[in-house]
Amino acid sequence: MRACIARVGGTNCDLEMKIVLEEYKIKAEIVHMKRLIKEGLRGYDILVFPGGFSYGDYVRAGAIWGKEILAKMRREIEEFIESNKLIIGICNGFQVLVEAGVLPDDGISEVPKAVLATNISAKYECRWIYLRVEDNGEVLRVPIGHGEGRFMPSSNEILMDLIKNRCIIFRYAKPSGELANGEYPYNPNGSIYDIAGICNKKRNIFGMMPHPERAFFGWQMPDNRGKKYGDGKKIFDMILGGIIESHSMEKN
Amino acid sequence: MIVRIEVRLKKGYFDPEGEVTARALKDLTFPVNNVKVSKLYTIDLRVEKKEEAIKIAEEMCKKLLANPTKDEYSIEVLLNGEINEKI
Amino acid sequence: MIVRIEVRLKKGYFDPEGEVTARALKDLTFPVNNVKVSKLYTIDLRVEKKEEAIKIAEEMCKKLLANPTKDEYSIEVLLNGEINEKI
Amino acid sequence: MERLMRKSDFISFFDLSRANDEELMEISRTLGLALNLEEMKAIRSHFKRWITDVELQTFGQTWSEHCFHKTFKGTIEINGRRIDNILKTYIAKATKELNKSWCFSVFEDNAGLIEFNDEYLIAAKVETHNHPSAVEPFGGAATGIGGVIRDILGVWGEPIALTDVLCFGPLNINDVPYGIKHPLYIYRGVIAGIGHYGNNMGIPTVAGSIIFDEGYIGNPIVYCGCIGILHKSHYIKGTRAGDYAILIGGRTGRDGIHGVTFASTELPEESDKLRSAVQIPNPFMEEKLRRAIIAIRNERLASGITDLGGGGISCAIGETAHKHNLGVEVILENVHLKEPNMAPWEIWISESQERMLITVPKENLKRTLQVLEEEDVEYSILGIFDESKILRVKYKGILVCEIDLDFLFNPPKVIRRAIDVKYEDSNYNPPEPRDLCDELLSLLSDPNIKSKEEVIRTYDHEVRGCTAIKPLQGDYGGPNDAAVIKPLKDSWMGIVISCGINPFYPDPYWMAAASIEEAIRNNICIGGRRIALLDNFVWGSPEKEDRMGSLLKAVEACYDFSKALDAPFISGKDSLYNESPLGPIRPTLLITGVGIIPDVRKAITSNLKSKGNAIYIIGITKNELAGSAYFRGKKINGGICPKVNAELSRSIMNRLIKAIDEEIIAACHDVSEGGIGVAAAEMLIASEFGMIIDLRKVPSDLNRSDLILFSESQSRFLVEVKKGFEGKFENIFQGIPHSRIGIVEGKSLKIIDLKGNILEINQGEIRRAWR
Ligand SMILES: Nc1ncnc2c1ncn2[C@@H]1O[C@H](COP(=O)(O)OP(=O)(O)O)[C@@H](O)[C@H]1O
Ligand SMILES: [Mg+2]
Repeated sequence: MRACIARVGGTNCDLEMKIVLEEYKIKAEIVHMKRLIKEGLRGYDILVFPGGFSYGDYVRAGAIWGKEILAKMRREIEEFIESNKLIIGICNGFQVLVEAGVLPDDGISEVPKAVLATNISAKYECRWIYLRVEDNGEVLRVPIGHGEGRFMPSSNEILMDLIKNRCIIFRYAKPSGELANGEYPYNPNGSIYDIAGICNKKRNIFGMMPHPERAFFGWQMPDNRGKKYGDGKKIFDMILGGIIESHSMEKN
Repeated sequence: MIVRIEVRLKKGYFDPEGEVTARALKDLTFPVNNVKVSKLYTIDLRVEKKEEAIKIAEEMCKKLLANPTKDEYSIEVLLNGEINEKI
Repeated sequence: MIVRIEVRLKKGYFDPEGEVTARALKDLTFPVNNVKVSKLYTIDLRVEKKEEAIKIAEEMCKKLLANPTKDEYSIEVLLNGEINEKI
Repeated sequence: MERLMRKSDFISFFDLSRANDEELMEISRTLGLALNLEEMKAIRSHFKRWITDVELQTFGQTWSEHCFHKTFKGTIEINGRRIDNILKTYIAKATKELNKSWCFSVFEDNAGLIEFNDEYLIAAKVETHNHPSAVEPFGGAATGIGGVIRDILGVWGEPIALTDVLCFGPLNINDVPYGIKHPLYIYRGVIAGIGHYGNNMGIPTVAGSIIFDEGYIGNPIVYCGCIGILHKSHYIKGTRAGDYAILIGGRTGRDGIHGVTFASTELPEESDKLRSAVQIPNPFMEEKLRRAIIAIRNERLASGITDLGGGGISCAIGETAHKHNLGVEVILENVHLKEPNMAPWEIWISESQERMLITVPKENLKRTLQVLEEEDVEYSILGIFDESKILRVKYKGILVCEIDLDFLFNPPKVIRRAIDVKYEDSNYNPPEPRDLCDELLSLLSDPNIKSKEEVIRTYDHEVRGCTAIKPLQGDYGGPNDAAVIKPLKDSWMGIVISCGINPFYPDPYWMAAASIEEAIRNNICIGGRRIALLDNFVWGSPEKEDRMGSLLKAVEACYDFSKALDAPFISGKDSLYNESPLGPIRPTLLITGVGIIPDVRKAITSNLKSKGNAIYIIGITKNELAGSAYFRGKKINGGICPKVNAELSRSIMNRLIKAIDEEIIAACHDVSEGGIGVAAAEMLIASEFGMIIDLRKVPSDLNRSDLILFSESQSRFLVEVKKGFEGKFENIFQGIPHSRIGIVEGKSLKIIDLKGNILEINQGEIRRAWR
């Protein structure tokens, strides 16, 4: 299985992403957008938009890259999604997916249906937070690091759709597992409905503000550093689980 | 032709940067009620006509400069006399 | 009373944000020569007189909003009619 | 001056041979050269012809304090004695005598290089960016980070961690004199600037410290550090005749012209007039530059590299040629510019940010340019190196500079005068306070001790996913003593990064000793060993005898304690002339410690781990409170300055590492500002437990509880020992002052004073006071 970790100027979480994917025996390549535009997505099963400050995060976080994708790779991406391949956006990558209209939606929407707005604190925040996995209620510790992470859907209907279709996968919580309910710093940015990560209906596009790739190994965690893996692994197991399974089935 | 595009938060949206600025100004004892912060793009366009400039400016807002979820924008075309002053 | 303060880089300073934005717009095929990005503060002041508002606005620029070493600013006081439109 | 000057289209010529002393100085001033009379005379007698502005500017830059370290390399006169080159005589000498096989390249390049393991090297550098930050805090601090990152790139290092140590005036002062910016404005700007650059670059900011004092109102300090990693085979320094000099990165503009001479003089009253010294940070550009350099490095395309810092192209290319015993011919109009119509001398010395110089053999040129294009990095081919040992610069076909490099790099030595500076200990003590708990709580909320969480959280300290020990521990953000980075995927080994800074200790010699010890102590607490040091001096004008005197004392301490504590210096920097209308800066020495740890999973944190574990203090507590947080809080100037007993210190630290390796230590925290009281309280912050300690058991000849609790004697540690290993621990520390003073229990800090009373502060109160 092959993954493409896309980058442009200002991307910077590509290496740690590669290390994580390689733990799953996925062949991960870091590819500059210039080359991607020229050579396309053929041959890849997974497309990752990693964290960073693409194009300096000027205009709005993720906006320039998001719009570039729309303008130059729209068909490619649509096909990628339609053929049930996997797209992951983490932090800046999530911002890119939202600005490109890829999330929240099932195809690509002309106008973005949400935004990741400036944190309520108006500051960049780096901290370990508690995430509640909506599928199973598990509480995980992962770090965040962003200045624009306040998820806001553009209408109530969009929020309702996300809820109804079970597209909200991670929410900010307290250590007990109780939802943060907007309370700072448990909800570090003021996201509506404590939203930390979402996916599409088909569950092959994932976007989240927290960085599971920085909590993948036990030694990266703030405590319990002796264990082999950290909480971030559970997030990747969940996201990659589907595709890894279907892939090995195809092969058999 | 020079256009000036202001991109600001829609009414009713919370503006953290404005809030922080307001607090800092109040701390300095200025009689401030509230502050909104917006971005102003001053763009030199290679077009001749005002109408065309406005059309292009709108397109730029839609395609990049504003996210309609939270932003609204206004466009102003500078007349020749103002150019020197503003650019 | 509402004042609007634009804070921008002085002439001669290179504006990385403007440069990147210009390039992104060009990439999207807009006929752009160059872009400058500035900040616009719309501030509701608790004062009655226009002159006073301007004086306070200048003070705010000097004390917080602008760094005279690299920034310049311009101040505008909104008349009543414009308030609805701009705020 | 006019009579000595001739102008052509873009260049001015000067006839120095006819200039008298006054005119020489007038030229130096008018062109902003900051050269003194002796230096101007040396230039006059060297040149038998008219000299160009480009040439004069080259001297102004290369001979500046910032680029050449005139003071450190000059001669110092004290009490009739002469000391030559204090850098060599003290700092580098300790390193030489320690003769560590793991010191790979020290005091040579842009950064110090030490071995990480058999294959990899650690690169480390710390810089200051004080003057620019005083004028434009955001841009000044951001470009400080940008600059030190380029120092690491400049030895082919991949930057993996940043540090920042900041000193400001008190944030709550009312008014500042005209021309000086309010500390709060500077504080906000500097912090935003550091976060902006580091976060954008995707390099974690993992260690640092913030100090507030009136002595920094006129002169804030911004120290920026960067750590990098590279494979030994990446380290290529072999520029040869025929190689191309290529300028890569951002365009050259008028920004930052004369930054170097600016940093080598005092801040004038109206700093706002110095707009040319302001630089606009562009981390987006530097990120691309970093990618390109790492790609060029990995393909081993270049023969050399250096950063463009002070002095711009003029210094970078001159130094490169000189270092390799070469000459070079530069075609100046090739430089890619931000703005048209720049004069040749402006292009030549501009300090525009985000630029580097690489040298490339002909056969690799094509591929190198291809890499640059792939990464969207602009470049210009400046020229070609040759065997001439002459620096030649042409502009539009005209020769505008021709200087013999040997002359350029042998400026006249400066002589500085110094007087003895020493603090006389006095045995004054304040009246005994009524309530020790109140005293402790007020110390915990002292701005210098209080948590810096509000700042630290705005820096990304997790990016790259390599941060094993974080600057903040747990949900309540307890303090750790050092940060640990795990740089390689396939090795458990880590790099331990710590700081030591004690500007309040009144004696310059002991102040420096304490800073060195603190940097090492902090490193050891986590489990760091084989520690290398970096020094950063920030002092007032070296032309004044008292400032020079205290500088000399501090440098002496560097030699003495580097040797005695077995920790070599590998790099450093001095920033002198920190004077403002308010007077000189408080002399401040930052020591950065870079250690290694065999297994990052075994690194020790400072929070208490489990109930029933014993608490030990190691070291002796003496009446040493001059400059302590306790005395400063009471506005007391006297007292006895904390001193370092190097032999004891070294033996304590060696044993502590042994105990850590035996895995019998649960938590460890060094005792520094605020003494045992603050250290103990800090161990509770990130813990679910409390502890009880008995002051009667602390090894000390003091007979007052407050002095024992708040003394700042050096070489002390508070250690939580795992249950059942007390005997083993005491064995390791046999013959060394240590004592079991308490136990982990409850959820509060209980202190038994000398009279046997139990004082209690609960955890919540401690957290509230500290956070
Ligand atoms: N005061 C000092 N103490 C220790 N090392 C120093 C000092 N000043 C300069 N050095 C070292 O000398 C070398 C060259 O210094 P310098 O030319 O200033 O480098 P750069 O200009 O890249 O900062 C570096 O390794 C630097 O660390
Ligand atoms: Mg350098």
